[in-house]
Amino acid sequence: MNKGTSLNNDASENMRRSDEPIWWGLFSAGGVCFAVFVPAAILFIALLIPAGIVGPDALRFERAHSMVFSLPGLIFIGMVICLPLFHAAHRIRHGLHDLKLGTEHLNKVATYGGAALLSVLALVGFAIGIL
Amino acid sequence: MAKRTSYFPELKRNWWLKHPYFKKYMAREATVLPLVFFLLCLLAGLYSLLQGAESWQGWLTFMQSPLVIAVNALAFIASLFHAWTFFQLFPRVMPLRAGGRTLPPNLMVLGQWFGVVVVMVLAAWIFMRGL
Amino acid sequence: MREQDIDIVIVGGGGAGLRAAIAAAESARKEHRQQRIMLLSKVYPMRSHTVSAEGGAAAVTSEEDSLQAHFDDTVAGGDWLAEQGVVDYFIRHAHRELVQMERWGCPWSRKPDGSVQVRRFGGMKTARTWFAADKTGFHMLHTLFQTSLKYPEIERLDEYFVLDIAVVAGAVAGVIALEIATGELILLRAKSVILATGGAGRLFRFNTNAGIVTGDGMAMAFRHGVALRDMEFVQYHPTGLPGSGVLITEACRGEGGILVNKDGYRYLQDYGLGPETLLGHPQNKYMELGPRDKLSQAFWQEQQSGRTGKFGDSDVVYLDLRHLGKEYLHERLPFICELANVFINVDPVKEPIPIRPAVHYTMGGIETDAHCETRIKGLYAAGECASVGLHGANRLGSNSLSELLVFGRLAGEEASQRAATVTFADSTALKEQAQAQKIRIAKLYDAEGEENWVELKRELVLTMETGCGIYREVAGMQTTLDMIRDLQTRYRNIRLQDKSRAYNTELMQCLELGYGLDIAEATCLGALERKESRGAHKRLEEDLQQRDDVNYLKHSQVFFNAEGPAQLRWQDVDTHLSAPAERAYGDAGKGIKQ
Amino acid sequence: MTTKRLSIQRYLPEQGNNTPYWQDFDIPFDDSTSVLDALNYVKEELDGSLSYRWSCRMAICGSCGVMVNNTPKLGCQSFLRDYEGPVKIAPLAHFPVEKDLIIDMGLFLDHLAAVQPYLINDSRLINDSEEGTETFKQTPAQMEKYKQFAGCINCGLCYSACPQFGLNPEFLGPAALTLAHRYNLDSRDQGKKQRMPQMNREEGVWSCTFVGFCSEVCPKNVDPAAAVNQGKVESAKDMLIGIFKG
Ligand SMILES: Cc1cc2nc3c(=O)[nH]c(=O)nc-3n(C[C@H](O)[C@H](O)[C@H](O)COP(=O)(O)OP(=O)(O)OC[C@H]3O[C@@H](n4cnc5c(N)ncnc54)[C@H](O)[C@@H]3O)c2cc1C
Ligand code: SF4
Ligand code: F3S
Ligand code: FES
Repeated sequence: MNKGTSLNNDASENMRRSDEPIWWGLFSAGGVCFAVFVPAAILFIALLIPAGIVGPDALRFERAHSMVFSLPGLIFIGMVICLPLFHAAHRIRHGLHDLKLGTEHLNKVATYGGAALLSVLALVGFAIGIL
Repeated sequence: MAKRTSYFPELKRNWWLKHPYFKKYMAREATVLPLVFFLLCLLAGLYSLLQGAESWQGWLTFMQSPLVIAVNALAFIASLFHAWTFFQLFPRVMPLRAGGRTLPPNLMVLGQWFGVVVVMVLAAWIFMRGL
Repeated sequence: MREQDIDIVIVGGGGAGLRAAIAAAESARKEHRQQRIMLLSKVYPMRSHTVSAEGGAAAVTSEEDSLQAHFDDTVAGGDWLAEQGVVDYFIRHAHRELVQMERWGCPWSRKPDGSVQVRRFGGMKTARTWFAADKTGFHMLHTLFQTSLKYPEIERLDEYFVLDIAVVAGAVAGVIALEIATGELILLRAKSVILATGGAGRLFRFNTNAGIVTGDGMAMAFRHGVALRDMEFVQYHPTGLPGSGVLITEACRGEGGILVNKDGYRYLQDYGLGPETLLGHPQNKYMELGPRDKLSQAFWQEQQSGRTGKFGDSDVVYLDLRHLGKEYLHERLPFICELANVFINVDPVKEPIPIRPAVHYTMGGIETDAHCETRIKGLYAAGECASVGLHGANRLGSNSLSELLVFGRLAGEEASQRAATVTFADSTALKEQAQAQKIRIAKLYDAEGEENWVELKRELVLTMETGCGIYREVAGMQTTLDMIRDLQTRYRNIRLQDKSRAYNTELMQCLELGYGLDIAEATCLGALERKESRGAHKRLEEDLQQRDDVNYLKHSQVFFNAEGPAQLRWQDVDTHLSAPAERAYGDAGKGIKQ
Repeated sequence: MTTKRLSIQRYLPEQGNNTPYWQDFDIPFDDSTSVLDALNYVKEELDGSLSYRWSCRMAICGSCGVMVNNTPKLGCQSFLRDYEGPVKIAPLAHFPVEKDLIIDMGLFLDHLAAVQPYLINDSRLINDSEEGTETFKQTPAQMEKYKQFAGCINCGLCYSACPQFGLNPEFLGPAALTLAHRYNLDSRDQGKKQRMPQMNREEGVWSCTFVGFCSEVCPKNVDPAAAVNQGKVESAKDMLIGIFKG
């Protein structure tokens, strides 16, 4: 029987606020970076320079060192490594759900945990370098 | 009430193979897989940079191996595909309004691509400066 | 059989039913009454036919307009067969109801300053039709449905097919319904019952109505002795799409669309609606903005003279909107553009739309008094199924959406009031009537006859179209009446192919056909006996082409007769506010007080 | 007249068929024959037991949704002329099938009702008095903001298109969330605060992964995907505000 009454709108258990806005915020920021900054990063760092199309000196040790361990370097790490990591984690987590793999909780810990771990690694690396 | 017999097929894990639209969706979600590879490359680079010139050289050589270039090329394509899909979503998620009218979505998409190009040019300038 | 006690039962989830339900709930709240309100509908409420209404809803709104003017238009539009006290009540309450709709969120189209916009409509002196683009009914129905969700006291039984009302000692006692999902019957004992089951346009082959508009409620009341009143007045809408009958709203003409025949000539000027108005300057009550009956009759004349074009097998004339321009069309008439594109592959921006008249509205219906109550105590009717007496011999476009609100509300309030003062009827008498329904359904399932409902339905809609069409003459009507009676006999010998209980849509259609046959008889009988031409009822016989106030300024009332043919009586019309005068449009109507 | 083969998924549990099966029919058709016309032909000429819903046959009542070749469509608005080869017709996906092409819409309606889809405004109901017949003011620009989202006919096609609803029927789904957003955007409404808790849930806006197919199949161009995802922005804002307010 269909009743026209609305569902229970109390702040009961099933009305719990999702923590998703946090992950979605990181996902979106990471998505923008993935779309805007990452293509250029891949193009130069992983394609043109290794393939020798752009001068082999572009990533000389000293040059790379000074470029990375600097304020712009930190920004680079944030925008091209950390945020995209969370973007990827979010999509992988939902992808696992889409493929009905794992459990909600486990997937969350694994993906966001992984992204957090790698981000910390990157930042620690940066810290070591700059000191 | 008489018992109602209904048939409720559960969605199978391979649901996304059943419609071209869903395949495209999965492709979009999968763009993060090569991205993760590229991000791991960067992390490896960061740590080899910390370990000195020799190890850095080793990383550069690693980046030159054809397989790595191939996967990163995939990552590059993935990043552009991602950008293409992501830019279309943006005006729908955050429609910008000016003078009582919503800004035409195409204009916003175009603006975002313009951003990508600017970043490319900027990257070219950074990497090739003084070469 | 499940049984429940419900104070107020509302049959029908269209505009009238929903408005009644909300009014009943409001009314009960105000008076601190604990009442159970149950709305039953054979489709989910938002699927009801009100959803298809396009053009708009009328109410006196602007400074230049007056209640008197709306009154005069409605009475003249109905060719003086409207109950004038009822019309008076209606015009006084219409505006309030439309404002109420706005307050519930209905997205009426607006002027730049944020106030509500009105548009022109046929037969109305001034622009007074509120609209929500060209999906007025859609927005109204969804607003009402969604608003009804706010009231926990409104319970619903969606997809329940009401089979009959129960009457004990001259008062309504409940309803018996079939749960479509299971095929089970349910008996609702009730203190008040409101019928809001919509019109009966599906009696005709070519119509603008949804498949569910089969007049069930009319037949139920009819079988219990309530008169069906003024059933001979069936409105043909001049602009339906050929083939499907899908409606192209009158608002097209309100916005300035013109009608031309196959030679590109604006033929309406030859039918007392001229002189020709300037392109892009529509003028109320002239040419294309004449009333629907006149326009449909003009089509028929053109067709007889061979000046109509062809679209597929249909004779058509053309509705030209091109001069309005793409932008305006897409803003004001987006749905029309979509419909023409999808259904006949015509882009109104570039080509004229081929159209032809189609049955659209049932002016007559369940006879009620001015308070929506029928001659069965506690049984109310509102909306298109009712004949409260508003439309007379011809309804003006955009009056009926307002009617749903004004009289839906009144019925709801009255029903709530009554439910507070009476007790439930004795349930043994009720159970007997419920049992009779059970047997009726069981018989249908078991019947091994050789008739098939599809065949009967086809014959019915065809004969109604030929016999009771835009123009009528005695021989045709007599043939149709005989045919209907023959069909009624054959109906008793029907057989179902689908024997399942759950979602037996074939059973549903069979039942609807059964109801339809009764109403068809009333319609045809009324038409046959009304030996004059008035409003939508147009006789072809030489001596019957004029209105005859001496003999027929009267409502027809048709009564059911279980033993034999239905009976017709005549009833006086309330004309205490405006004496019958000539009904004229175009320049001819200029000097006349209307 | 040429004919077309229609494969219709039948489900007749009362006849002892507890799983659906396919049945073929050959239908005469021309340029104007819709899928709904074809179903009506089957019912009237070939097999009276075929069950499906329909009413307005003009794409506005929302009752005739079916899967046509695996894509959710309104039967009355899809034409046989547009399909090459045989046409496969099945009940809308992701809903329990009751009989043939008829699905159980109950959950859909519950979801709609859950978001309080009506105007919430403190100002006194004019229902109470004869006077005070004033409308709210709303400029065309203010209306423009929600107008598109108010065009939903509750056909449910978007639910059949949305794999997230398929995976989790608790997900409020595109149409319900669109309706919530429609009222939140209405300049006359003050009920956003009451609606947000539903949207903030995991099964509110947050189950959507922007598959976007919902908008692709929507027969009324409502763009539910946009509404749901704008709802995410609102929900995120709501969380931030909650944090600042403590
Ligand atoms: C295409 C079209 C356009 C129109 N445009 C306009 C316009 O612009 N302006 C205007 O003023 N008017 C217009 N009209 C007329 C107006 O829309 C109708 O008169 C009005 O909507 C009827 O509303 P209702 O509530 O009486 O009935 P409906 O909306 O038809 O509702 C009837 C209800 O009764 C239920 N019902 C019926 N039988 C049973 C049963 N046996 N058991 C259970 N439930 C049952 C149905 O399920 C339904 O819910 C238009 C009509 C059409 C056809
Ligand atoms: S949003 Fe579109 S597809 Fe979904 S129910 Fe509404 S009209 Fe149908
Ligand atoms: S398809 Fe589903 S996942 Fe979101 S964008 Fe539409 S609701
Ligand atoms: S029959 Fe109403 S939408 Fe198709």
